[in-house]
Amino acid sequence: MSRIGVFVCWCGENIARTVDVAEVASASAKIPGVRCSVHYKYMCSDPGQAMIREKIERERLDAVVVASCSPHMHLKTFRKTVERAGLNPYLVEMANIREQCSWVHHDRSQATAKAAEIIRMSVEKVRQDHALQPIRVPVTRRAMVIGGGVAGIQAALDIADAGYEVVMVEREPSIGGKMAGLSETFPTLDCSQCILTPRMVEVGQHPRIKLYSYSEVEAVDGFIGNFTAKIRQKARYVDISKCTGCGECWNVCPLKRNPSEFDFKMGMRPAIYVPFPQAVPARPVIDSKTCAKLIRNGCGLCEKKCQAGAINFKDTDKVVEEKIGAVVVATGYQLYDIGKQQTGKLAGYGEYGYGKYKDVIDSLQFERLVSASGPTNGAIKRPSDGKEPKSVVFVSCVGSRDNAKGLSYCSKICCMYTAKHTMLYKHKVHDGQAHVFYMDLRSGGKGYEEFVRRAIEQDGAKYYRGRVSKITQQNSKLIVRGADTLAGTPVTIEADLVVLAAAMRPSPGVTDLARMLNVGYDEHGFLLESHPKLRPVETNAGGVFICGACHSPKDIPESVAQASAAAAKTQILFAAEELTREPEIAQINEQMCAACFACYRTCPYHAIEQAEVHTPRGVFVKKTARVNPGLCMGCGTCVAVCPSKSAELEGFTEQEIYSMVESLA
Amino acid sequence: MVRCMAHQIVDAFATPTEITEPVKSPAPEKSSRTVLTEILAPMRWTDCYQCGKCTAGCPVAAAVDMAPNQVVRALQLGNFEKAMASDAIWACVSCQTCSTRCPQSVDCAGIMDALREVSLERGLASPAQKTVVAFQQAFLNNIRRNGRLDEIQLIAEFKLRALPSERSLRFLFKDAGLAPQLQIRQKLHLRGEKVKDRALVRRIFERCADGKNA
Amino acid sequence: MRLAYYPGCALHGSSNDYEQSLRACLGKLEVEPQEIQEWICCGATAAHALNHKLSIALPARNLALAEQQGFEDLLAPCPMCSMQLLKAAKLMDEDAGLRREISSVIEAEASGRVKVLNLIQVFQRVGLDRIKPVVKKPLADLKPACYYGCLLTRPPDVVKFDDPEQPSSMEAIMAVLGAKPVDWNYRTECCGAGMTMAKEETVLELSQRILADAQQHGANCLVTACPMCHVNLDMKQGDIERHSGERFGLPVYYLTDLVGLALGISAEELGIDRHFVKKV
Amino acid sequence: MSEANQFEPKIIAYVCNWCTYLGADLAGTTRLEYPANVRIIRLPCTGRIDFNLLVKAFEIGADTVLVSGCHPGDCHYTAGNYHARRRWMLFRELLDTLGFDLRRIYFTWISAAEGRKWQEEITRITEETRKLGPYRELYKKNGNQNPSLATEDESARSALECGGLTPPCPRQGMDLGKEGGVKPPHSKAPLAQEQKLRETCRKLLEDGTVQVVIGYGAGGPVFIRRAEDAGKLVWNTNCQANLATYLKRKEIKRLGKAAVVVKACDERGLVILEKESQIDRLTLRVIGMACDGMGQPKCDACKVHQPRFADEIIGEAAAQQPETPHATETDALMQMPPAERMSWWAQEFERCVKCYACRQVCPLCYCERCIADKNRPVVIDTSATPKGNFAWHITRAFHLAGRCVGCGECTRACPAGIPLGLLNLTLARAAEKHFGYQAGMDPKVEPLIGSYALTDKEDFIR
Repeated sequence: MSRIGVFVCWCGENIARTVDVAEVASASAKIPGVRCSVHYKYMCSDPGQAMIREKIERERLDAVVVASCSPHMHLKTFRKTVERAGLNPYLVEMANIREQCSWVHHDRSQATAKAAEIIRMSVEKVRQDHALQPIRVPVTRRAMVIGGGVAGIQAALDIADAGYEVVMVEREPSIGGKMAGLSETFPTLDCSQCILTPRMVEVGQHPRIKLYSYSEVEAVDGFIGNFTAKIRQKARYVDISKCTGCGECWNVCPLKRNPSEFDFKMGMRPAIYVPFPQAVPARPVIDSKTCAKLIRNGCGLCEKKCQAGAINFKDTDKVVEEKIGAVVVATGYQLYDIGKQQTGKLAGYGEYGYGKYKDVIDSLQFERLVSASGPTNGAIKRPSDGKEPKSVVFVSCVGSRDNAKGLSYCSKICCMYTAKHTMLYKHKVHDGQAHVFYMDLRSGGKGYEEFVRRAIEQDGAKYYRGRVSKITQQNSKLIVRGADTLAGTPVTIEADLVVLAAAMRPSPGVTDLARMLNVGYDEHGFLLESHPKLRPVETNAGGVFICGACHSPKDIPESVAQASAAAAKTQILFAAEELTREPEIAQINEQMCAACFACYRTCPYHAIEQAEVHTPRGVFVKKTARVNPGLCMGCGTCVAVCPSKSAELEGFTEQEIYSMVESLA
Repeated sequence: MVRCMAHQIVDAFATPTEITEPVKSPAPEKSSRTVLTEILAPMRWTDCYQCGKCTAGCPVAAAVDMAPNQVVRALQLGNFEKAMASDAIWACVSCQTCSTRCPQSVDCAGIMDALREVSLERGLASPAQKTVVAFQQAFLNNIRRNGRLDEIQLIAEFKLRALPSERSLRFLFKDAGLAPQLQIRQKLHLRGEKVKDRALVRRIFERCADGKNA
Repeated sequence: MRLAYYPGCALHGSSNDYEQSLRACLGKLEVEPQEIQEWICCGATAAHALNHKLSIALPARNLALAEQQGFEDLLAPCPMCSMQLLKAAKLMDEDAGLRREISSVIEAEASGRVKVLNLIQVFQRVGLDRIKPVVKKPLADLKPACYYGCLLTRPPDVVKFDDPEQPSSMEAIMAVLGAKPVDWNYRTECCGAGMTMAKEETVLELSQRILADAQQHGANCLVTACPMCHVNLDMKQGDIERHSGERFGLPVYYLTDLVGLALGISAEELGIDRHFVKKV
Repeated sequence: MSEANQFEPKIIAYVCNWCTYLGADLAGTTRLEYPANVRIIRLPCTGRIDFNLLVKAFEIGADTVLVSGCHPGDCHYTAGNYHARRRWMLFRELLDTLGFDLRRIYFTWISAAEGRKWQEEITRITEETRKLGPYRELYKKNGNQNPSLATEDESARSALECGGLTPPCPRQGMDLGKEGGVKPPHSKAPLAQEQKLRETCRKLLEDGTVQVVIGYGAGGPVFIRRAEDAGKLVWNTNCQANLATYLKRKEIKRLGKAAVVVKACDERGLVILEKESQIDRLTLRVIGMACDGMGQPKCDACKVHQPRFADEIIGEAAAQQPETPHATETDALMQMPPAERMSWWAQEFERCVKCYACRQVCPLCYCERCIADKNRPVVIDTSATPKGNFAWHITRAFHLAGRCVGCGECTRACPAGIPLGLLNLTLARAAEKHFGYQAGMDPKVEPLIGSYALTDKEDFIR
């Protein structure tokens, strides 16, 4: 660059007061290669910009330095300016002589000298600048939503309604997730299924949503805008294209007494079943572990009974491929398994006798117990003898906030649903008494605190501040030994039923999925957002978004809000035919690369791949690192670790930086 | 992590009266607070978030002046003397239930031990608890003398130590009724066992008493 | 099996019936517990209540003795003793400085080589599968409530034995003997332990709860592996009944009694006749 | 700018674009005044900073250098600052050993919200630099003339002498054979070892498993291509060279499938090379020779004697861990005051003629084009001046950080007898001290550079 223009801005008084702009301008004029050097009151003003454009054209400038404010302030502005004058926008440098000079120094001579040096640095840098073209990456405008719970459903519908295709993958035979099993929802007590099932049907019928139920994501490769996903459709033994969902098969199935997954073992289901009446798709699946035909080639009644001939005992897993441009992860949660030893220090709670005493159940089981569509049709009967419990103890923080054998975090929603449980119970068993053991009442949220107060004031739930130490059984009663730390005494309550508010944990297998997608996760397995405040649904893997309880314990409103946010982000990505990205990213000089792959290991965005160089005829020449422009964010860590500096970062090349340093000699 | 304790205890062993009338320790160079905080450090008492699971599980909590969580709370609030003067620490049966179930891994039972030790050293032991104190001390004394426990001696010494606080003849002969019963079952040994090298046992006690190692 | 034997004061005192039963029973299984010479008291509750350092030194001394006398395994039938021994071993393993200090206190070194076993672990060592065939008199009519007490499973990080909340090792042995252990709640509750003398009423209350729960769950006897528990539940049962006005009459056996009986040893040999509560 | 009678230091600040640069902007918008001595060089991220830039800064006469970025956890690119932090922990040890004045290098975290912190830091740094005075000692030779030299440093010097750190005679160590006479390495039954070695290689060549065996011959490395030549292989105390280095040579690669004879120490190098995808263990045959050391000074710091990953392991080494005089040498070196340490190195480097034998012989120096030969920009002054020499040896050593397996070939190969190994050793010790990392010991652990831990300490922040 031999025809550089320097434009020194007064910024009114802001710069001119402490920096002698005229002197600085004339000093800069003397730098070799500087064609013209002028100063003006407001460079960012229209006349200022016009002046720059005019100089570029008249002096045929090939690079520009604007000495004014911080690049974070006006770099974009001036890039546009020069672009309009036909100069490549990346041939502009800004010398920050305001924030980092005139505003922080009073001594005029020192400030002036410093300004001159800052400008010289910028001149030396701009001399080395390359003309860059913005990077364009094609986008497959098609999203994959993993998980068909309320979050997944919301995200899928939002994206589909915006006009883009969606592939939804659900592990269970039906979508709906945990919410489909809930009774009523806080703080409004509206029936969970009444609000969810219509949305589920929408998904099932949506022209732009392709639903893979009873399927799991097996592999994902590619990068933002260009993923390929392998999806395993587990053998269902029912051809859903033929099946009409008439129900003959599950009525005729003789093996009716299998614990129902959907009812959390509170109810029974046949070997061929739909998890629940409103399932989507409303098509049955055969449980290969219990079906007599599949185990020992017996029975087969359903096959005989099915007019549609949809039963296919020879069915096998199928793996299909889908091309997508973005991924929304909404894999939700599971409950801490109170009964038994789990991974790491999760030791389970032997003292609570969960799994030992039939009438000690967890919160989701209680949801099924009070749900109108549940195994008892909403009548509260305790599992052991079907009697109506007159005294129920609810224990919160089981597994939550427990560093010894549980999880350090607060599961956030237990306080609320426990309050809800006490209400629902009181509404059904008027002469019953609900007792709650809690540590703190965490009821932040619209109408939440009022809701909890209602449980206490109107529905008379008894709250004790303290944990429970031991649950034992005597005759048909459960003896709950807890503490009332406010009274400073132990409390013993004879209960007919105990409900444990178990901690929320990320769904099983989510960490494997995270590794597939290059998404980070914390020590508990919750997925990591790329910025806790500003990028809450993005992840560090471009084009992968997260929502719902896979990110952290959440209630329904939050999950839904987050799902819509993730959908919005997806739409932004899809809004353009191809996505344009700043060209200031890394490149590898493949001839020089020694393929040690230090960069590959270092890159926080997995933007560097291990590639091979071939001759035009396809003969293998060498291995090399290669930057995926779709993923590189331009941090330059690869450059720092590259011993031979075969990696370069446009906009901050070795040459540019060394020139700047040397200009200070 | 080893704790050593001040001389008073051993002196106490020597003459019963001294402990039954709490020892006023001559202005300690270290405040009981600093000593305690050192001793208590490994018990993680500062981590306690007052969930009360200790109290909930404690077999004796119902019957005492301060529930375990309140004892820990007192420490957290810097009210060490209150904790040390409580009956609770002496009612504790050391069943370890609290420590076993604590979600914050606070060693509640360990705290009780520490409080007992220091409260005695500081002469803060609750007068109501002299009987327990007396028994524990009689027990140690007995071992110190014989290396092993001599039950008859123990009972005798205990009764003598505790009598001033119990102030009843009934107490003195309460368990006497058992004697013939035990006799029939050859469970009563009028001469308890002794180890040969009793000098060593005494040396061990000395060293543990003042912390200085020979 | 060569095995160091640390009786502890109780088994040489009012609980000598436990030792009698233990020797008879283990003898039958070719386990020869050899008493450690010059063993001293472990300090029990008193020591750890009053003097932490002493509560390490006393057990450490015994570990050192066992080591000097060339044992690898050490049986401490009294849970209090075994817990104290294990605790001392653990603390010294974690802190070399402490080991040095204690060594100079007890004028011997416990390197931590000796493995401490409680009674149940010895039976597991022998192997239930090897006990099963030699059972001569199955205890078919026995419905014992297996009582572990506090210290057999607690503190878990010290004793590292069975499940501190829902233990089952004793039930397993009972099953082998043909007895029908009942499922009950107070397996690991405390009986009041060392408070027998000092705070009698505490003991009476705690023990009463245990007996009551056992009875409610249909037990016709209790079985324990702890001398203190035995004292509180057997010797004191009369007082407890007087104190609470309930009638229990539940015989309380040592674990070795029942194993012994099943192996065909007479009640007299086992010293069962020396218990307070007789079989009804 | 230092026309004022008071010394005006030149301070160069490498700052990240997202935190510290914005922090400096904030200082401006809130008009927080600070000395005008700092020159800010904006980089996207501290992760981008190649520490050669620090050396460069000093070369162009900076008196103090500041590196500042986002606080841990705040990095705009999630991990750049963690990577920088880990690299810096190693690099500073290297500079320290070379006698750079670490008081003149500041490393800190300043967020976009910490305008005031920026002001305070710059003020403080300027003040402290004023006190220190200009940094002109750089690379000055024969430090005894250095005024900063006190008498107690003499003791350090003498300590150094006993440490055997007097500038060693050229080509020292190369010809141990003559000194001690060729002896078989004192592992059990060396001759049997040699026999076994020959047979093994003969077989490999006969059945065509490999086309060439890289081994030791009587007169140095040999490349056996015919089975009948297997007899030319020898095994004795002259087998010092690390033959792994030949694997990187194009001409050797051309010979086809190779088998290489390695000692346990050389084998560590193979572990690294495999991690860095430089060798393919499926095609390469590795013949591991147990050895109890080839003699001084090469083997005195060696900890491994028994090969662990080789396809064939021949012989068995006695399991004894020799003392490490190197350590004492470095310690002696570190007793000197920095300025003198630097002079000592300057003296050493003075003999360097930039023959790059160190580079040539190192099994882990395999770049297609060495940074030293790159001319846009010139990162390393190619001249054999103190400046150029320091630049080169710093770069060479640091490129081996967390990789060097201490085979000591560099020292052995240096015709000027410069104890280059010391620099690598410093970094190796730093790696072990800070990260418990030993290069090439465990194939399972992540390479040191390119990974990071949230727990990496940052006590270097002042």
